[in-house]
Amino acid sequence: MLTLSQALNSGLRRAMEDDDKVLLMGEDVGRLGGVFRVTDGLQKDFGEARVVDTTLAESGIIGTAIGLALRGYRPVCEIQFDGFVYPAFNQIVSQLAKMRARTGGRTALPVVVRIPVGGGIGAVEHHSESNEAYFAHTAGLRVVYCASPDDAHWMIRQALAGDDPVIFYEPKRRYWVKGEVTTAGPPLPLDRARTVRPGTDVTLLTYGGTVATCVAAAEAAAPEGRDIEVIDLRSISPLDVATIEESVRRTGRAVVVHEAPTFAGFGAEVVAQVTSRCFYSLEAPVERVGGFNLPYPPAKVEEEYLPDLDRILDAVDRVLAA
Amino acid sequence: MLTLSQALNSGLRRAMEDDDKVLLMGEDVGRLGGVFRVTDGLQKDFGEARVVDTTLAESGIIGTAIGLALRGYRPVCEIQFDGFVYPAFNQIVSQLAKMRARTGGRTALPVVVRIPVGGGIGAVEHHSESNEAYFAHTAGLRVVYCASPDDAHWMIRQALAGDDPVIFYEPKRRYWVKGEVTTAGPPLPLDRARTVRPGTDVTLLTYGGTVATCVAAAEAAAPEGRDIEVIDLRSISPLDVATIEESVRRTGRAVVVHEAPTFAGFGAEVVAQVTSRCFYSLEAPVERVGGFNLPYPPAKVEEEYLPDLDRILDAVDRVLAA
Amino acid sequence: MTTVDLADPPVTNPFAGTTGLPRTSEGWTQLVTPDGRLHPDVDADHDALGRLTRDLYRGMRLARRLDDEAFALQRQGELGLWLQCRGQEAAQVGSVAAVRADDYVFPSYREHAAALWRGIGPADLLRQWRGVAHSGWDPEPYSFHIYTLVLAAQLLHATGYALGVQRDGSDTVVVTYFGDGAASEGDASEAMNIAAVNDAPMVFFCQNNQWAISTPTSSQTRTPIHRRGAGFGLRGEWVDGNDVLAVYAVTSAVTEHARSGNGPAIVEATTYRMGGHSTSDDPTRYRTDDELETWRARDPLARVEALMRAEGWSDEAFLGEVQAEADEIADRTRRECLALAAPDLADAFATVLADVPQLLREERDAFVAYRASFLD
Amino acid sequence: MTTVDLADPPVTNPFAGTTGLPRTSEGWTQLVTPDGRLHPDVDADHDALGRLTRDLYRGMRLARRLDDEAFALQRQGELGLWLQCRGQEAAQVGSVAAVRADDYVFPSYREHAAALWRGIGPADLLRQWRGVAHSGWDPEPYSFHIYTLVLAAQLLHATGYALGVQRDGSDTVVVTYFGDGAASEGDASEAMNIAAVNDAPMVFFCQNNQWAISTPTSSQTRTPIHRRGAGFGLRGEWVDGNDVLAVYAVTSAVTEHARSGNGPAIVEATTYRMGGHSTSDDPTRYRTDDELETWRARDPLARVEALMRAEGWSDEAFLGEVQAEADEIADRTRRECLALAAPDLADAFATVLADVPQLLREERDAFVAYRASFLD
Ligand SMILES: Cc1ncc(C[n+]2csc(CCOP(=O)(O)OP(=O)(O)O)c2C)c(N)n1
Ligand SMILES: Cc1ncc(C[n+]2csc(CCOP(=O)(O)OP(=O)(O)O)c2C)c(N)n1
Ligand SMILES: [Mg+2]
Ligand SMILES: [Mg+2]
Repeated sequence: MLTLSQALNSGLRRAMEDDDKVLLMGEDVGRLGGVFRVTDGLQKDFGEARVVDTTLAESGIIGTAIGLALRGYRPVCEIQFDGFVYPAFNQIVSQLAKMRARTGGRTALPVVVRIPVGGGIGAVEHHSESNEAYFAHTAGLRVVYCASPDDAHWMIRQALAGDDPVIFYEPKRRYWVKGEVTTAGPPLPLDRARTVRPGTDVTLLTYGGTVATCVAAAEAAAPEGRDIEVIDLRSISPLDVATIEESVRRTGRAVVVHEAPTFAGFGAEVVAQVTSRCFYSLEAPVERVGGFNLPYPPAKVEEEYLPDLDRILDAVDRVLAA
Repeated sequence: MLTLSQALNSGLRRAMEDDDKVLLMGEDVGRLGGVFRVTDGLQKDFGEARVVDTTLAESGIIGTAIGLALRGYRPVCEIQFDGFVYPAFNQIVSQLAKMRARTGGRTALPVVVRIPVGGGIGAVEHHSESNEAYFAHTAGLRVVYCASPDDAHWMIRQALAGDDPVIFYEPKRRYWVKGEVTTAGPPLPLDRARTVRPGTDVTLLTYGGTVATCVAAAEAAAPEGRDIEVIDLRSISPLDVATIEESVRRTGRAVVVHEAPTFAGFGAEVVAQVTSRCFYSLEAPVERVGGFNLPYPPAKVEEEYLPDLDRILDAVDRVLAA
Repeated sequence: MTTVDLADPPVTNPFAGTTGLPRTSEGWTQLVTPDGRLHPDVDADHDALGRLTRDLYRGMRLARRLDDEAFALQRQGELGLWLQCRGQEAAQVGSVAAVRADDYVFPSYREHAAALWRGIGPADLLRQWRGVAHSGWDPEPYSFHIYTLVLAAQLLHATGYALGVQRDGSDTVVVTYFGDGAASEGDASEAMNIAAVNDAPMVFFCQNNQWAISTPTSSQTRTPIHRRGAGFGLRGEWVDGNDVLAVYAVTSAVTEHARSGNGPAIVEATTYRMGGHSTSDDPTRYRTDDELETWRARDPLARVEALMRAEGWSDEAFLGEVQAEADEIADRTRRECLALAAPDLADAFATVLADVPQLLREERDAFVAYRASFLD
Repeated sequence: MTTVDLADPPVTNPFAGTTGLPRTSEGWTQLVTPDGRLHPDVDADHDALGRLTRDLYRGMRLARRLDDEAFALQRQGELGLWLQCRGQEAAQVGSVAAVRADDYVFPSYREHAAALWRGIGPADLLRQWRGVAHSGWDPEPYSFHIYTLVLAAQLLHATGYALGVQRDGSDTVVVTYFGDGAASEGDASEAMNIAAVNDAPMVFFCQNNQWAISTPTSSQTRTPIHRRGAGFGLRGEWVDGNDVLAVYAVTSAVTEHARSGNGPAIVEATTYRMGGHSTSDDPTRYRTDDELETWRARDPLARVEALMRAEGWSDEAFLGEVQAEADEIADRTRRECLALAAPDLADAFATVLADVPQLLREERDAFVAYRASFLD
């Protein structure tokens, strides 16, 4: 049993052993092992040339990672907290994402950008953001969310094995949750959704920090006779629409759950996909449960802000009542 | 009759006459009058302290505008082209948008960020982007799109009269289109959508550069007996859901049209709002017509990439066929 | 019970008009040696210097006490996080005391000593670290902006503010604080360049406390940070940041220089972060006890105490008085901290924009109704 | 018809080992006066210097001709946009010739003369300006990255590439070009700082052509841009950018310095953008005829011609040969431009990611079917 943080660590370690072009870089990833200890011990074992404490400059981190990738390296950049990716936005959106298309497919940039994401850890401002919608809307990036130690381990390895830039989200409040890591090989391709709990009455579509919340909600509702299916989307771009479509056609009802504010959030895309693909199977409009459309609030009230079991079941009740 | 560019110019001029705290700042907005001549002649008339050619640093432009606003000024920042707003993303998203909420409502930042937006002008890469979804998803910003000279003139004045930060989009390919500017006063509040063409069969929901395209499509379809309503959303955040809801409940069918790639684009939010508000009136799933989910392509093929009359009518046919 | 007066004490500059402040072999301006001896070349009225020193000492001591108490409160679970300013009191108090009360300050997030000097009280200083708000105080009465957590962002705000001051024809100077790490961000360089090219009335005050979390300054920059002044065209000064009189003298000089229209300056104050980066940090992972000991021996408070003793500027009564005030600050800090209650999330909906648009209103109303449903 | 050989001509450095290059009173390194006289202190083999000068002249002349032809093509509607390098040929050819053919170059968007020297042909140079692609060439064979239009972004790519070179133990040097305007972007400063702190084998080559669109350098920076070198800890050099020999000599020196592990440098080449910013620009709105005339008199091509005449390095045959090559380049530019056809948008769907995921496949198939429906 490993924590999600340890599972990432072991995944990174394996990737570094398998390919000496893999580099880790970011603020405090070396001696400190990162503020969440995801890279703990790796500088000691792989040296300062492969686990690099960068200067404090996020645009610099992504920009130099692009240069390293052009030289044949496979950098994994850690952004210390979600709210600090914005100084690198230009390098990510205009350079990292577009390089392959700009070169007519010639130039790949295998750069992985790891972002500890989301709230629920009692942090101060800028340390609890869920900004996946920005990157999901950016063609040329893969955007994935791990939600369990098993996925954390395998998805980071898959991200590094591929040739595309990947925004790799790690839900902070799940870093310390333990779970098995399978050893036989990756349980699923990187871009596939997973049905984490089968059900017949309604489909919960979610990812990251709220996967566990949705499963808990489903379990809580079971004794009352509501049989809820939970799908962990895992890859939000590209999105595994086939898995979603199959499920909602069957259940006829869906609720999308994520931490980010709902307005123009990624949930809107899921609603649009479900509605267009399953229109004639839908018994009720797809509901969204997310953060409120406010800047992330102070820690003392974040539990009210984040989708919890009750708010999810409230939405389930609404789609079932329709 | 003024062009959209001239109408903006006259709106800015009036705002500067009315309030000497209004400043214009940006790259080449002074002596040159901006690459689209929106600020033409204003430095000559108001001086270099009020129309400022900044250094070439977008983060610097927005960051110093925030400081100027804290000192009581009302800066209007020009971002030279849509694709160059990203270096300022951090200042916009973490500082400009959040300051009011961070201070419990105390500190307003009346900063207007003008962005010439979108394609259709045969430009090179990074000069044709439609990035409104990023800002629409950011609580604390108003995001508006002008589409006619009349709106250009009045919306820029309304943006400047308010106390909120506004992302003010100006569709580049409409800069030279002429139209009347009313003199009586603002025809509509800043945050209201406008029904630019009433109709009964289907509602086209759009904004910016594609408003004229939608109207043309509606006109083209009229002789064939299709009566299409066209709504210019104007303000995408906040979104005037009342106007949308009223229309689609009536028509039972809707198509969202914008230039941006559709995936996780703003159209998804419109689809989600329409679907949840008008579910039982909808005869067909809401269609989206937008840019393809690629980085904006080279100029020689942009006409195929952008939603045109045919693609819009094709979508109209689909929702009518359902 | 006395009430500590937190209003920025009026201070007169004993160094006004003096030139050629003494420097160490490293090139730092230093007026007081680490063991508390006044440099013989310091040419200032002895009594005025004594009064100044006592004022500064009081500010540093009160800040140390507040900082310690806040640290304890965090350890007891009353604060979510705290970033100690321990070790940096001379850099902060020396600089903030050197500028006028209406000179506008844009701090980073560790400037508790500077904030306290300006009269910002414990409740306001602790609020955001307790997780009940995102910012602590109303900037206006203190001419002291809220903390900025996104590194270097405030340097541009300060620069913009200074451009506004310039337009207003005011003689205010703007001071902004940042760290050795933040100096690497693009925003820091953009700000210095904009300030320089516009002759903005500003002081960029860098507290080089040797660390940015676990990253030492040597991994952050090849040159001392004040050299960037020359690169961009600002006046650059280097000062022993643990010598409060040197910090005061240098900051006074560059502030008046800027006030007179001679352009902005960058000051690098060499100091040390004696605590961890924050209460979440474990500095034993990256720095040695030896290093810590070396810098403990340079504790800026100990230096002022030694100086005051040596120069006859302190007596039992004065030290006792400051001690009593510090005790009171500690008390207040605890009391005010515990009184800081969580806000109502429903109120946040009215703080996003100047009005509450339809969608947000619907959302708030639904939230309030939903929450009420649990009370039934 | 001869075929112009565009392969980077092998050049030997006649300045190797020389020290103390002459400077003007402004502080620029200058070996040849504007009227074409060789500075008496230039201590290099005369014949070798002659050969070098002729090679550089040829590169400059061919670039000028390509640039003129592309400009004409734009005016005739065959290109959507063109950014002339006229006036900057000495800065570009002098610098690119001074580095090894395998030293890796990250250009901005105006480095046509440098690109041509490296062997990148007209079709590749014009492609993106005709609107048929976003980039022109495969960087690998030329060790010359595609153009970057987002200002200063490439400085970080170059720095990262240099960090890779360093890890590989290679002796490649990385050169990146940028303008006086781009120097104000945060990315430029972050790159210099990262390069300095890592001793990256790099040359930051700034063509200060006096203007960033309509913004003069004086509104962009308070100090000469090369001074930032000292600010961040890079070697800084200032050179007369219209003196191709001076540019060559200075670039050789800093490149070999970097190659030997002595760290990065910034070179500021003072030059002039003789055309508008781009074919969309109207420079009469912001600059005077007088200024233009002053700089026309400093045309870098005229200077080399005068020098070659004075030193006996050119004759009719040589000039005629270069003229013929230039004519051929002009021809090729026109021919290759007209042959550049629009791509098929359907192909773009396969260039976004390494594979074409389901949604994109659906979208492409729908687009192809929709397009085909018009053919019926
Ligand atoms: C843009 C940004 N990136 C990263 C962080 C995370 N972070 C917070 S403090 C810190 C170190 C700052 O060091 P320095 O500037 O020297 O200030 P100090 O903490 O030493 O006072 C880091 C990396 C941040 N707050 N903002
Ligand atoms: C980030 C960014 N902001 C703005 C622009 C628009 N723009 C293109 S070139 C230019 C001026 C550049 O000046 P300089 O760096 O001196 O290069 P030059 O054109 O003189 O060669 C501007 C503002 C851009 N391309 N990228
Ligand atoms: Mg520090
Ligand atoms: Mg220039």
